[in-house]
Amino acid sequence: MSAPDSASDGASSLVTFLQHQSRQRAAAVALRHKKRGIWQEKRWRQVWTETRRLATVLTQAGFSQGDSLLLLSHPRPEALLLSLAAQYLGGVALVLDPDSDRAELAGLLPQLGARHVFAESQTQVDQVLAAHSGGALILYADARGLADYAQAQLCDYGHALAAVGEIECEPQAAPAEAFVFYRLEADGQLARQVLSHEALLSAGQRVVAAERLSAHEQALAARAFAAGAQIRYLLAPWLIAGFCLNFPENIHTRDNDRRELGPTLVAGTRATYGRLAALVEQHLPPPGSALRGLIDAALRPEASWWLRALSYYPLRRPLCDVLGLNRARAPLLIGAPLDEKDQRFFAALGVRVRPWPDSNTWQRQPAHPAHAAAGSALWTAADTQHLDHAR
Amino acid sequence: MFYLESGQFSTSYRQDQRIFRLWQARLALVLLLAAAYTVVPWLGSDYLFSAILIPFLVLSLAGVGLNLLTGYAGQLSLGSAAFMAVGAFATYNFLLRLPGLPLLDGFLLGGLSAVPVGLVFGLPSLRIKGFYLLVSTLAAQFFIEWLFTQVPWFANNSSSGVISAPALVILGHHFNTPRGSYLLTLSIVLPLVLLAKNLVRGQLGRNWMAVRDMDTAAAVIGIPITRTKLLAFAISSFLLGIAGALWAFTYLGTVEPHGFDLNLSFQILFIIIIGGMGSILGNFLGAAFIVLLPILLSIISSAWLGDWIQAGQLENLQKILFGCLIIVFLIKEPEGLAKLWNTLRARAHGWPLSYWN
Amino acid sequence: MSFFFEVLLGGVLSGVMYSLIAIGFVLIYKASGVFNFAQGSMVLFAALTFVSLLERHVPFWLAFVATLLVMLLLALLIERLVLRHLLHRSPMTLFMATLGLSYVIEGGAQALWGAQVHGLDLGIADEPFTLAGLMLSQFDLFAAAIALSLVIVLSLLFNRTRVGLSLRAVADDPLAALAIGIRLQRMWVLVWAVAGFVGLVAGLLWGARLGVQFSLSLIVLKALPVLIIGGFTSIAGAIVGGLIIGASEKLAEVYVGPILGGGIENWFPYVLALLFLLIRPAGLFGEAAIERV
Amino acid sequence: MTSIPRPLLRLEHISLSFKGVKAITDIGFEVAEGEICALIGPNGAGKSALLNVINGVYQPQQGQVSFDGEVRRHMQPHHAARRGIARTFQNIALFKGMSVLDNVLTGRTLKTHSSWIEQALRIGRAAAQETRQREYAEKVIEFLRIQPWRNTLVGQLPYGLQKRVELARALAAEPRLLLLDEPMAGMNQQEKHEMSQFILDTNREFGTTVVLIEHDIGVVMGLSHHVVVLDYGKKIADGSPDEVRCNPEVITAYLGTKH
Repeated sequence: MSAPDSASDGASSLVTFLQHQSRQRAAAVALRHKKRGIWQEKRWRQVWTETRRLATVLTQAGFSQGDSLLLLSHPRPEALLLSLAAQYLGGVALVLDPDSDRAELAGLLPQLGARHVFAESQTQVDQVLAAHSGGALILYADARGLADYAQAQLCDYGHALAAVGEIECEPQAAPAEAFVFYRLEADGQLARQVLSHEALLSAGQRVVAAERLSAHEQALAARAFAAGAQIRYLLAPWLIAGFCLNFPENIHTRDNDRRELGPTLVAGTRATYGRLAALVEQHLPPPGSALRGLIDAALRPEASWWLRALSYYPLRRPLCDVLGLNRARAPLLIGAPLDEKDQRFFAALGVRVRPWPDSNTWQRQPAHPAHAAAGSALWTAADTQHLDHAR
Repeated sequence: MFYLESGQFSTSYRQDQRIFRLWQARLALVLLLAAAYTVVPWLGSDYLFSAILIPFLVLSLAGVGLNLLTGYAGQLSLGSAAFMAVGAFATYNFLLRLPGLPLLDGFLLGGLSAVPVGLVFGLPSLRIKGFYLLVSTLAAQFFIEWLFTQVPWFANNSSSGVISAPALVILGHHFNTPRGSYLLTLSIVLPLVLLAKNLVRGQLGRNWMAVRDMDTAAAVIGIPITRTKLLAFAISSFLLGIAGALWAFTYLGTVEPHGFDLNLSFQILFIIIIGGMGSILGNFLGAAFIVLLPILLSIISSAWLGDWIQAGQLENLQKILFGCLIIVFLIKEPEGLAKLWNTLRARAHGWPLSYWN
Repeated sequence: MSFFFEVLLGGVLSGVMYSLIAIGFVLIYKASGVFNFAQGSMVLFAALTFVSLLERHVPFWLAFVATLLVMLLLALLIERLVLRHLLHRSPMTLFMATLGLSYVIEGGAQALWGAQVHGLDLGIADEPFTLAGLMLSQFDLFAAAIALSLVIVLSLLFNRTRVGLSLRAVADDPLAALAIGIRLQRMWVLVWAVAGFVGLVAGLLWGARLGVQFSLSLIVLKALPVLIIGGFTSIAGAIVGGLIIGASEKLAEVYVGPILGGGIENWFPYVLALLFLLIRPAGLFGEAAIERV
Repeated sequence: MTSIPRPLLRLEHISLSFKGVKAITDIGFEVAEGEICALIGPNGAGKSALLNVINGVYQPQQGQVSFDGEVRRHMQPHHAARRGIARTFQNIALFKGMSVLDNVLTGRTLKTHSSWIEQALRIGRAAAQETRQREYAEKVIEFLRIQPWRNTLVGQLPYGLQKRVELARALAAEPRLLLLDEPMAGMNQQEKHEMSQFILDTNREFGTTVVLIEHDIGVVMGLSHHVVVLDYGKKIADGSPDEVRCNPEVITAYLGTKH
């Protein structure tokens, strides 16, 4: 499909791609979120307008070019759209892993001193408040338990969105970096990983090209935002190829949700795939049973061609179906390779896991967004090399 | 197992509330219906129609009727046959005494006139529970049977209260042939079953189950116990009434009040025990079972045992077999064949993994 | 007027016969909480066995004892094959199980002994005689006497013997009974056997009346209203209930029947029982349970 | 709860006895709109009986209950439900044969306005209603974090979860007054903490007034604005947690019942 031509020209940012898609396929489904038992859909047009309204919300809270919005949330559309809104205004999205331990967050938050924050739910809101950050605005998605919080800057995502109209101004010229990840090193020093628009888009385009991703993909974003790689391999391609990004209901229902959805594009780490393999392991019929014997025989990589053929319909295909992987055209493996066992398991299933590099170049340095450019440049260089290796 | 489920998800509650969520299931249903309306009537023999399919369909409907009352609302009843009788005799009289009344309206009126009877004998259920309720339903059973034998008017003064089927004519089409009655029965039973299904998956159905599982809690939630129970009796006897009319006119042709005796009531109870309480599908499975078992039995005996055992003994054998089956089902599979079917589906859903949510 | 009393008395006496069936129910219900629909078929089975033995020239008492043994065996089988597997199940399930049981027993009885009607002569002439100006049936009196002695025997069994005491314990609270080391299974076998014995007696009397035939198993349906009126748990209730049903049934037959066109004795007891229920849901002697939440 | 809101529930001189056995004698107290009120007291102090009086499962021999200004001697449970009183039971009273979702949906019965005929034919209001009820049920399911078990039969759930589902069923009715009979009985500390969090959130989020019975004094004191202490069917103390904590009678009653 024709995207605004390659990321080489500095002007193009994630937002420009979003704008492009919202024109290209306004009525196509851009986002799905399994919420309250059903997959709630957003079309590209809606995504675009919602982003522009969020931009209004942020501006009203004094967010302006070069500012940064802090995201402390599990993967959910709100977080995604907010980061896009921030970039729309020429800002940066700072991302923290909500599952990193309280102490680390407590150490991180004050240092970042972000004035605009998206905190998923009460837990995160408390952490943010405790760190006296989010002075200007704290948006939250899950209002549960926040009813009698007095703080003026607290604001419900839904309400905020409903209250405002779309922003007038066009997308602002974006600074080099789109996302910055922060974590504390063991010695308590701050480390950051920068994803620049340019790097993201070029990486994204590589993925799209290499995996032949089309607008018809169904991508499952189980852990997007937890890692930079996820953004690189899901978010960027999503905007470039214009397919549909799906968010599971929550961490406990993800396996069920994946099965319902049957994604064609998944991006996981060694751990993700390992977990699946283990899950299958423990749900297989007990060792020694006839069926188990059959399955093991069929899944052995050195199984004869006729056994594979015979076992395809009764065993391997249904197993893939249960895992929700039978449509997975592009199961991406990011970073470290799978260990032997899992490798063989997925190979036998016919799920051809595609390795992609995760160049998490964390640099230890004080948190001054000003210094980001250097970081991102450095990172890009590193990454392109990795990618070249990969090809 | 052989069908893929992934990729089939609902994006709205409407979608999520469909009876058949998988397209494979919907396809199967369509094929089944198509077969029932084309291939079967085309190839089927009169024996198939009048000895197997028609009783199967009618008993399934009766089973649904009783299941709403006993399986869903938890009100044990041994009076099913009585309500069927009311339906049959009412239909007969409506068609007899209102010349020109369309056949289907006759069936409908028959079902409707079973409703008040059901309500009357359901009233005690508001004060009494469990076994005590048996008395009420048995009272219905005996009283109705007596009434129709005793008052010749109901049978148009025919000898010993025998009534025979009116001409089964709808818009000039005759359905008196076995094939015709089969099609007629099918077309009456299916929509009614659909209605029943809609009820049990709606609020009323949930209220019924709530009353069944724990009526104090149900009352505390605000479920109107009285109304809920009586509705169960009313709707149940409506379906039973129509089933009775079909039993009399599309299956038997001629019937006397004693055709609706306690044994028929028991038979229908067995259908829901074997098929599965609290399940719509179960009634079909149970009915098929009840209809086919005797036939198989007689075939087997005539094939292998020859004339070694005579008819009487065969009947006894049948009785013993049925009794044993009931006991075995209650012990091994209290939720009946429907449960087996569901476990099968669950297994297929997670195949080849075991217990996958 | 004396006619009225004759009818009444006749009814009362025939009510005794109902009580006999009902007692069998009560025993089993008390001890195992099972509503035994198969009682009727047990009566049939007992009677058929006994008669068939007689017809094979087995002396009366021998046949009687033999039949008792058969009933004991039956009880044993029922406990082994059915009840044992239905522990802790809902009363409804147990009831339906006995429904199945009744089918098995009826089928079995007729498969064994055939379906034809057997005459049975207990050597009591059924000729009426007058007492205080009332026409009475000798047979009825005999039946009443039997029933009375039976009740006495049972009450002795229940109140004097250790077995009886443990039976009552089981009835009151099976778990507690288990706890104090009462062997539930054995108790059940016993009580079902006793019920079988009662069934045999009833079967003989009824058989002598109507001939031993399939319809015997239907008197279970007569016993049901008796139980409703008397309450499921009281032998005294069963007796009184029986008498009430018997009397009112006869009276209704004689005085109401002609108006309605006869044959009302099939449903009249039920309507009566229903009226009782609506006034006193737990029966005359049954104790009402308060619902705890 | 700084300002003094008008009482939502007032009990006056309630006395209840079963077959002459006194369960409750002359108890009276008020529950303010929007507060969490705890009934505590040793076993057999008549706590559960009192809840049953409040929502009409038991009829008191003397005294009267006034809810939201409406005074009454006798009330049927479903009427209480209609007025906005929901409750959970000491030993879980869920509908074992139904899924979690269906159990929660039964709680919506009073909010369903489609006739059974409409439901049978899927015409008129039926479909729309069904969807609306489902939406609300899902809201509650999300609120209590039981999505993963949406379609599981409640019979198969562990005890703690069943308690949560029962709470969900009660919440589905959008009650004004929520009666909780030992919501945390038999739970470990972790589960207790979760549950009291849920109760607090309910109270805050929907402003639901809560009357609960609980034995764990620690939990009670942390959770409730108002504590009423019963002993042998009589009220021996009534006030804020702190007042109650240092009430001599209470101390004796509790120490008395121990050892």
